[in-house]
Amino acid sequence: MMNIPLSITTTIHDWLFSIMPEGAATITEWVLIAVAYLALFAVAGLYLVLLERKVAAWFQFRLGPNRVGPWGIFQTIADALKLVSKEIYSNQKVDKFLFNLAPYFVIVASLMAMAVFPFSKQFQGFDINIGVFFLFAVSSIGVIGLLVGGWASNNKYSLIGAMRSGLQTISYELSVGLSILTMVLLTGTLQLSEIIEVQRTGGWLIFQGHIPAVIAFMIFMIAGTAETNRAPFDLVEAESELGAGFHTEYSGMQFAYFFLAEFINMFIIASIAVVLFFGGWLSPFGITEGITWFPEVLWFVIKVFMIILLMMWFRWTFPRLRVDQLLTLEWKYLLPINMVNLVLMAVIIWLNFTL
Amino acid sequence: MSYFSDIYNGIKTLLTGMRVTGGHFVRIRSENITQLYPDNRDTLQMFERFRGEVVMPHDENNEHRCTGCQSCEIACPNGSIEIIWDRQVDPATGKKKKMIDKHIYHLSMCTMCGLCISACPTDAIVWAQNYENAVYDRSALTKVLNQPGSKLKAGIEE
Amino acid sequence: MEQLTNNKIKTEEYFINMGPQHPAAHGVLRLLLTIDGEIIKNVDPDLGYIHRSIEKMCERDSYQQIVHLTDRMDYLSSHINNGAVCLAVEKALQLEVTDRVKVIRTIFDELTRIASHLLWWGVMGMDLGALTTYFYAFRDREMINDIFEETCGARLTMNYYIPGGLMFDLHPNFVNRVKKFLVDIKEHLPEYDRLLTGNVIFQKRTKGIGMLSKEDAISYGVTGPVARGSGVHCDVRKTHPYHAYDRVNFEEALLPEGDTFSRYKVRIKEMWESISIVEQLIDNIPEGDIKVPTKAVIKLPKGEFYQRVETARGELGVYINSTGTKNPYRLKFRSPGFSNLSVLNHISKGGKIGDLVAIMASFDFVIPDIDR
Amino acid sequence: MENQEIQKIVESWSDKLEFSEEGSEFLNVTVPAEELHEICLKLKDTPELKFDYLFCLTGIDWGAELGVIYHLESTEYRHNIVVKVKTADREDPKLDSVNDIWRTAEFHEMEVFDFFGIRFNNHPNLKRLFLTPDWEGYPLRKDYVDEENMVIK
Repeated sequence: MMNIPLSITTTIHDWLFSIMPEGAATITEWVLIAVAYLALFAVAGLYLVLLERKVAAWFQFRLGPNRVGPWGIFQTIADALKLVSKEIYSNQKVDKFLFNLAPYFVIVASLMAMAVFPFSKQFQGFDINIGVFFLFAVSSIGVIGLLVGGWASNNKYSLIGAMRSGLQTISYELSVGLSILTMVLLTGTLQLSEIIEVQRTGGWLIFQGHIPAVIAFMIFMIAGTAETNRAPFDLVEAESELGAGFHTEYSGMQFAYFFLAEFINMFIIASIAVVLFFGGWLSPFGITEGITWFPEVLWFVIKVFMIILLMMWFRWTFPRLRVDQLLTLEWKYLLPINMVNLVLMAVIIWLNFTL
Repeated sequence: MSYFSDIYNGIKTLLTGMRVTGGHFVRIRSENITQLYPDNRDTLQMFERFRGEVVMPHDENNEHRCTGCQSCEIACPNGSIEIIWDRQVDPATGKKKKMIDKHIYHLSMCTMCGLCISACPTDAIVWAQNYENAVYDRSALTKVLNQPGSKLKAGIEE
Repeated sequence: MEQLTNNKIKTEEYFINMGPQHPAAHGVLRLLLTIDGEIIKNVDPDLGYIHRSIEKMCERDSYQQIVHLTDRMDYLSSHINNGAVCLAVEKALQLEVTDRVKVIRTIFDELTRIASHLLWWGVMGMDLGALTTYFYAFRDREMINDIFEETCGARLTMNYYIPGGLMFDLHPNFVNRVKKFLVDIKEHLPEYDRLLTGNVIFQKRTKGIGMLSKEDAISYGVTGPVARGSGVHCDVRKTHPYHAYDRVNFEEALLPEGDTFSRYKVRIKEMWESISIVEQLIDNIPEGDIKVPTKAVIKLPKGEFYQRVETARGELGVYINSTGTKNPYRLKFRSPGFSNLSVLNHISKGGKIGDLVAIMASFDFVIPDIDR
Repeated sequence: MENQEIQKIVESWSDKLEFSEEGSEFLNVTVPAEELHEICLKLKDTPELKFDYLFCLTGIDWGAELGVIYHLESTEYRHNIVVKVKTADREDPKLDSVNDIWRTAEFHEMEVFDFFGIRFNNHPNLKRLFLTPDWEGYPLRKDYVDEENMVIK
């Protein structure tokens, strides 16, 4: 018996090819997939915002949104509707073209990364053999959007925010890259589906690689939080210093794009962590291995939410770093440790000490 | 060596902080302090001394205790009390005496300092615990405290 | 070196307006910053966005009415401000208030100080990016506000002290509520320490930032926890005791470092000292009258009267110049925030924007107090 | 140090000083405007006095003349003195700034300038601190009238 999502897609696939010529059907299918992904991520983004607000409230003795719908579950949808209906306003002296371009850069970069995720064995948009590489490359395009937006806003606060974001992303890209590299050393492949296959037999990579893998995970979480510009690394926005940073001048849906992109980026980072360290859609100890009807995507989502919860926990606990401390942390601590860790991992694999 | 102890101590303090917030996160059901305000209107009880607005209590015969001495008007720092008074013939004694016509209170100018109430020699005005003072029109905040047709309670002036 | 100085890249200093609408300005403080990249070159405060000419209004008001204006200055220590005017008037009239009044005033002053410091603690965390602290602090501050509301009827602008005593007596629940609060706060403060004080990021952000030397602190007229963080012995409660401070045991929180972190520690320590003062007094509030009768129209004798009190932010001075009428001829409030603000430029030069925010948080500005 | 001892020390510096303790808890000394800076410097630098803390600087309008009152304290000995200075010129009052002696005076003098219009010589940044730069008149002077904004009771 096939997985339920897959059987639906197969049905649609067959139906499309039966009523259209081959070329048109393929294009229609692409469009359908794109629309499905877009819808999925709009909803995921919105509900991540809601989750963030709920979690923040629970850390702070509050209830969080509870007015729109039961337990406030429609709150962010209402917010999104409000933002859509708002006027897109900009001040007179902005660089119109770049100003309008920036949000799309950010959101497109986030959405592109989504394409390669293996949500389950069958549910993967695009399984290329350099998957990790692609993810990593695409997710760092977003920063161009921030830089452009901050520059085009013609606001000094935005500019400071944009410059900070550039500096932050360039620095922390290294750590993210190196910690991913450490894990790739263990798997021997860049293809995401294969990385998960490796874990099916040998256990999750964080257990396989034990000490260096745990260190790599910690570094990945720190650097990943910095990549997404979230507290304690939210210098880009730093509301007590810069007002709202690079998106000070944005309003309406353009602002919403920046906002959603932040949450989707968080989803991306969490997904990479799940694929690289926690076995992707594999169930823990293979408990649902034999149950064919069980949607494996659920395991993936649960794991991703756990990681996201961890990132939210960081955000609502720690103060923000200062700009020079941010760089000190990267260049004096994370990077050297990462290098040593990489060598350590290589030695462990060489001596066959993996579990 | 201090490099590694820095890392160790840093991570330790961060985890301590996370334990504090995490502890409250899991105990949210018993610890939350949110008041669901418009929903709990019926049960929400202000403290008896809460300074909501100045009112003039009237008894069942529509009688108040204000003699029109204007102590409150003088005591008020913002001019939020205006008393319009008149000399009228008191039906009981047949003498002319000071009676209030209107005791006007501008809630919009009131700073809730309570000087008028402590200045009042006959306890004619008191605090009410009404806390929902928002209105759509500013003129609604100008109130006449004595009810129409009300008169002074007998025996207050002595 | 020659090449480095002659290279083509030119950097330029630029101005940014921090405020009057800025999240870290705690109100409507406007700072004109001259910045080179992220480095602050000059800070020029521009005030008056919430100036209400309280000193001019005092010249037309009676002495009872002046008290309620002081609520609107430093609204976080309104009891203490009220006390300053009342004490000045009582000093001029040579009026001795009863022991009960003195003790009650001391308890209220200290509760106000705890409430103010709690709010500061929350805001300090928030300015540095740890948003959760704000809600933790407000949970406890709410308890103090309830105590105040039950007795005084107000939560922020109290107007509870009047020249000659208190407006009304304590509420019967007061003592129990305070005791319950003391139990709670003693549980919560160590938790706050674990959450923020020990945090490595917080320490990196505050240690060695905004150094203020003892000499500068005195010369700039800095008072309160800011000066005590630089080791200046300036607690008015110790140097010129008023209310019942001469009969309680407490330690003046003094730390010599002079950086943002030591100012932070001073305030935390002050909260503990305030708790201990309240504990010493709460069980033995003497019986007695709550006010000494004064005339309905208070006329001060001719002369000049000066009263200093220690608010949560520092030394508040009330200077009354009376010509013997029912209004003061000239009344000046020496507000702690105003003098503390004058040192901001001196100590934040050379720091980054993030440092300026941390320094401002550690100064605990209340803008209506600066502007009056 | 007792007020008499302080008075004895200060008296020896100039013969134009007037002392008074009437109606005040502090020792008051009225200083002629031209000697203000010199006397203040001596008050701070004399080792027995050491008035290093200017805790209040008040501008005042005495009707005929404008003046400034300096409340000084020594953080070491905890004794106080009040220095008063007057200027009869209401059109263009000028006094010496003491901001080089006590740095806190810089802001307080700006405030006095803003409300009383007293200009301080050698002040680094004399500007209208609270009011807008184009504000007319000096509001805390007794002869200031503003029919729109002032409510006289």
